[in-house]
Amino acid sequence: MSYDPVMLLEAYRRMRAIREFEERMRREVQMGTVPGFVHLYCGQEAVGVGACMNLRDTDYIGSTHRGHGHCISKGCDIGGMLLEIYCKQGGLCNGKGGSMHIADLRKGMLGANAIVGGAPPIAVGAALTHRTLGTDGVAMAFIGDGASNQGTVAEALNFSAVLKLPMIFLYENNGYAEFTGAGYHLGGADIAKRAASFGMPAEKVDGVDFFAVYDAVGRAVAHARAGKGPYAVEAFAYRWYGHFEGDMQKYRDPKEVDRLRAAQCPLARFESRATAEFDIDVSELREIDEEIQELIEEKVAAAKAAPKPPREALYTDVYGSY
Amino acid sequence: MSYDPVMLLEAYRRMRAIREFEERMRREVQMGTVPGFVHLYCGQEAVGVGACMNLRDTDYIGSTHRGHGHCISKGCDIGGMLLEIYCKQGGLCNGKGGSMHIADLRKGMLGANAIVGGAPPIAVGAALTHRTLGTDGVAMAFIGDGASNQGTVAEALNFSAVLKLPMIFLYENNGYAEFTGAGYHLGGADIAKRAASFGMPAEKVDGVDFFAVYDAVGRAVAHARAGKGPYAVEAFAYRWYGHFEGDMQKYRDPKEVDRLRAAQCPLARFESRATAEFDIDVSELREIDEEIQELIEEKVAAAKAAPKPPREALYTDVYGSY
Amino acid sequence: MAVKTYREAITEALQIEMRRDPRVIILGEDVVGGLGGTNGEVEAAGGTFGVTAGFAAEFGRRRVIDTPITESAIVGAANGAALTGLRPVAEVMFMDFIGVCLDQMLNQMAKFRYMFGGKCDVPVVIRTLMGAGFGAGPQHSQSLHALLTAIPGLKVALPSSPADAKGLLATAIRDNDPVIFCEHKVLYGESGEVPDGEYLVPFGEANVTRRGNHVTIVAFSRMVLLANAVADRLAKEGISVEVIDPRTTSPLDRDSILESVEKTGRLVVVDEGDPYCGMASEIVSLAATEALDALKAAPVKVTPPHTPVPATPHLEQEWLPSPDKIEKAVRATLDSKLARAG
Amino acid sequence: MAVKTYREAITEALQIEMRRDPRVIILGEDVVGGLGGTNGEVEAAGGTFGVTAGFAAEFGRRRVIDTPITESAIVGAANGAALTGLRPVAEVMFMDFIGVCLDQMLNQMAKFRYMFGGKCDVPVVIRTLMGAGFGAGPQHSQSLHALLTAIPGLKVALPSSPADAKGLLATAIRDNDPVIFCEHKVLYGESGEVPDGEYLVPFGEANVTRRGNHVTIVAFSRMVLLANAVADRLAKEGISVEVIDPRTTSPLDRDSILESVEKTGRLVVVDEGDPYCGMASEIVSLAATEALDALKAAPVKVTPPHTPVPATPHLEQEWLPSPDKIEKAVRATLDSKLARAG
Ligand SMILES: Cc1ncc(C[n+]2csc(CCOP(=O)(O)OP(=O)(O)O)c2C)c(N)n1
Ligand SMILES: Cc1ncc(C[n+]2csc(CCOP(=O)(O)OP(=O)(O)O)c2C)c(N)n1
Ligand SMILES: [Mg+2]
Ligand SMILES: [Mg+2]
Repeated sequence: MSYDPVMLLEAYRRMRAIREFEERMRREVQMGTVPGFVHLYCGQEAVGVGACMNLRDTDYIGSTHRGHGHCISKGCDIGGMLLEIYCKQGGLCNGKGGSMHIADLRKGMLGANAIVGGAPPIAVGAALTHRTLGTDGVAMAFIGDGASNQGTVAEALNFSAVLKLPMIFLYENNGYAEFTGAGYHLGGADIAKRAASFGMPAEKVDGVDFFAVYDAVGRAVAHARAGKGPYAVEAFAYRWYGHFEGDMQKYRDPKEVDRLRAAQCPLARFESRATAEFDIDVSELREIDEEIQELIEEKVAAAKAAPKPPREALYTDVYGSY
Repeated sequence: MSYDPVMLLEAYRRMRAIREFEERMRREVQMGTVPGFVHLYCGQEAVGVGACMNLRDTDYIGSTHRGHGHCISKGCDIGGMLLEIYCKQGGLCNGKGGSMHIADLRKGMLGANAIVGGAPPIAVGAALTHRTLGTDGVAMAFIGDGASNQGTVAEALNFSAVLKLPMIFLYENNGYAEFTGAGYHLGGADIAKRAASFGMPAEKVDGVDFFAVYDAVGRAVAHARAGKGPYAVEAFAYRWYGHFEGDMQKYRDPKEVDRLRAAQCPLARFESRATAEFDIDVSELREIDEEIQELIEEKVAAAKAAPKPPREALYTDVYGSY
Repeated sequence: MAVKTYREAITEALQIEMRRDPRVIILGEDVVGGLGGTNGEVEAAGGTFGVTAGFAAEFGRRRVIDTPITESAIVGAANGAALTGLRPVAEVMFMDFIGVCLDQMLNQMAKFRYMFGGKCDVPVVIRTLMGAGFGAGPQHSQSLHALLTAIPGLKVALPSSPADAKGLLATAIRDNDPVIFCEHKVLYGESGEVPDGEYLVPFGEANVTRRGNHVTIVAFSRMVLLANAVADRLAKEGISVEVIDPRTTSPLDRDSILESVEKTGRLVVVDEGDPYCGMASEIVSLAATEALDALKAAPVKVTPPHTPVPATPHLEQEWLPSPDKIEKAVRATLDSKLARAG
Repeated sequence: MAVKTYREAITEALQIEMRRDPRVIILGEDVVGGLGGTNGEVEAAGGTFGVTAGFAAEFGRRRVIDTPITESAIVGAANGAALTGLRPVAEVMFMDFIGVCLDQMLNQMAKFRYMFGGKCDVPVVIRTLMGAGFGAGPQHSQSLHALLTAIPGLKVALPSSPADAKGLLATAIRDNDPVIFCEHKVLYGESGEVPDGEYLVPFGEANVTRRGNHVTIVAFSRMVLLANAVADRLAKEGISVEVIDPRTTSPLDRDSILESVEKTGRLVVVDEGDPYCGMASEIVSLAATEALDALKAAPVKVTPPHTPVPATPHLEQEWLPSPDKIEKAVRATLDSKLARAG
């Protein structure tokens, strides 16, 4: 397999952006500057980016409460995201959605969703649009291990299988649903097998390995674009931090995060393989690192300084007309 | 395998009762004597009876809109059922539930249910009661092929697998969900496989064959009673009549019902095997036939003649206290 | 104009709008029917009540979509399709079934526009059947429109006549907000004059079905017919009843209601929903907060009791509002001697 | 009596009832926590907000049951368990999530007794968190109690103090009807005197938290605290405000409300639910239909606007009823010169 180096650098850029973004959010939450609850994506960067590097702006994704990584993976504007997380004017949702509801339809991002299992049926609808209009576009739903149990997910699987929709079910098995391990809450312990039972190809992949995710989702997207119906991929990658920032994580061996950081870093994995096998120079990556660091610094400062939505915003956008 | 002849005669009695009951209801609906909508069970007698002959009064079943057969299989009083279908005083639900809501908790019948997918989570709760109280009781949910797609069913499967509940999922694949064939609406075309993907044994069985159903559900019940968790059985048996009585059945080859009556009669199948292999005398069966015919005749007449619930019944039983 | 049934009027609106705009699609259980059956690929149903008969043949299976029995997926898919450029009309066969798909209404379609900062349209219509009267029992007979009216972001329409059924449905389909379109099952066979061709009835504009001066009746959906009958009956006695059919509960034509109450000073509200937190209480509350001065008598709510709908046919009739109960309520407002009345 | 937080009071009620009756079980997401984790079989949560901390150790995992994230199965299992002899207390973490499990409330638990002809009890309690104020956004901040109040067969409790939280929850658990127990997330840290030992607060009995003669405020859940503050503030001016906390919306203590309105003639209703078809409209309607004669001024509703809850913290505060808005409403009823007033 060979990879376009431009694509690889862009993939790294996005993974680094997620990492930097989330680490910064973590510190900001700890300092109390961020409103609401924030669910971090560190450790799962290769899943979102590996998946979305296969997509176009006209393809759609449905996301979860842990949506920052999906947004960045799909190319959403980082400044607009930060304005949104800080609930400021000009944010991607003009400040009324916050972290758990970031959406950007122009980028094909159908919204983070604070209802577990809320997004998969919606993504199915986006796939239906593509089929109805006769395009070769696809839609993808990100689904946590915990969310995979929700009835809405089973309905979405069956619906898209019956209608042969260009739909990809991207399971993110990060080991936990809130404070409960996937070893407890998953009857049968095999998410991919469940998807397969609805009549679609389903594979499992190491979610820490960008290349593995990229390849698997590439197969899924090709299948869907070709009109062959839905496809499922289950990616394994532990989350590094708490369910939300502030979670005490009593359910976790305290050394687990250290081990993950050391042995399961998607960026380090990417770097070693990209530099060894695909002619990417380390200096290029370091340049990206710097660029991203500056970007986040600048955009966080801008978000903090930005004006709040005006009082009238409370009443607007409930209806298009009323 | 050998079978207790007393059990076999009782099984036949119940299958014959269902057949006679439903054929009579069919004629009564055509004559316009029955209120509401009625969904007939003819053709599926061996499923309900084959399953329930494995159960005790202290075991529970959750049923569907097509519930008459399940009630009779579980031993509900036929007079009480008819009073209920005619919405009369003294009916199993005192006339306020009607055909789609017949329940009889003393017999472990948790209710017909007019919401497709409504009963499986409730049956799971009954299994939970058994587990909590430490009995060896079980619970069973009847689930149509159409209902098997509902998200609530997936949730019930997973819930009982995770908690290792004494739960049996009894799928009744009767070929149709309303006016749509199972060949269309079932992604993956394999219900049992779906159940298996949640981590439980699942088998398929010819639902026209009482002995096959009885044996398979026997294994399921033994498994559940032994504390080994849930079990699924998918039984195939076409329904002979419309979705509800009055359905024009345009989706069906008009000769299909004739073929089914001739080749797929659960009672005929039972009779030939029971008399050939298990020492049951045809005359015993004919005696039961007569007895049942008289019983239904008598109970239908009684139901028609019974008094309606009084006006005050409208306001009672909304709350235990208010 | 031609005389058509309520059912035919709905079909006509769907047909015209689908011909007009290729983005309009229909999805639901058995909206075609017969797929996967043993009679070949025939249309076996065209909707459980035949409303979309012939649609698959005319518009094709990409626009007339049979779904499995999974209402959350149906409504969710409609939501996703609406966000991405289509104008789906999804069917939730009976309104009672909102229980299995409420999230897609409450937390998704209703909130997209607001929580996405106004950056999307959500042109989705949910057609659903409300109402008691067919002995269908407690899980197939409810009128839950108030529950949906209380969800900001949703619009709710309740046509009471064939003409309104056509005109409101067309408006719903062209509207860029989510609309819950509540068809009353007992009205399906009712006939009335229906304008030909494209026909739109605006949302938020009440229809005054009877003009009168003594008492105002506000009635919803099928209850409008009962109110009209009472108005006609009382007219013979010289009692002049004004009947207002708001047609949409969200948006609600508050002005027309208040104007009428200002004029008559007497208010009866007839609704098939629960007496608590329903449209009857809402309209009474509206009058009390905005037109208290005008009230010459205590307003009266005519609703079913706070009980499920019994399957028992004679109890179901007892459960429902009736012309007699409405007449009694009207007379009560006329007989009342309000202590403070002018 | 000891001072306890609202959260502690809830824990205490659960503990006492579980000790008292082995049929009481608890089920929900992370009510234990830590199962399947990498830290051994430790209790990691005891509920997302720590309410059931220590319960698994005391009562065992057969009575304190961690479930997958499947609310329909949770509520459905509670329903089935209740029909078969247990007394389950199920948790639906946030009230907003009733969208994914409403059927088991609307069509199952609420209707069992009625549609089974009175031949069962349905002793199930659903604990759930309502309310805005934490910047949790449109899908985690709603107050949907009115929607549940309108469902016949359900009871709905909304404790506004630690003592009521304890007493109402114990009553809910011993009740043989399904109860939706709405805990306000912003009240969790509030403290108050709580009676020791077994303590029951009956359903359908309002608590008059302030006695007064000039104006009646009916307030629900956290709004009671705001109303009390306003009453105290106005008392200094000689304006005497009566504050009524119905504590349960179903059953509703109509008599206490009407008595107070008969006395004061002025009514303000404060509720955190939607203005349409909510408790505010219901109470105003109650007064207008049953006590119109007594009204000296138009009743005033103080509710959020008909919009979703914005995530934006300052807009969320603006969205919520506030003491200032309540005070303004009270003054409006006092300033009003009702044309017809005596
Ligand atoms: C319907 C619903 N139930 C429960 C919750 C509370 N909740 C939020 S995130 C979460 C865990 C989700 O786990 P998983 O799907 O594995 O996603 P992860 O957090 O691991 O990314 C829960 C229970 C919710 N938001 N919505
Ligand atoms: C939630 C819900 N959706 C739709 C319906 C309407 N409906 C009643 S029965 C039925 C078909 C059920 O098919 P299946 O589960 O195969 O059962 P069968 O009728 O074949 O016994 C449908 C769609 C319903 N009652 N409830
Ligand atoms: Mg997870
Ligand atoms: Mg079927």
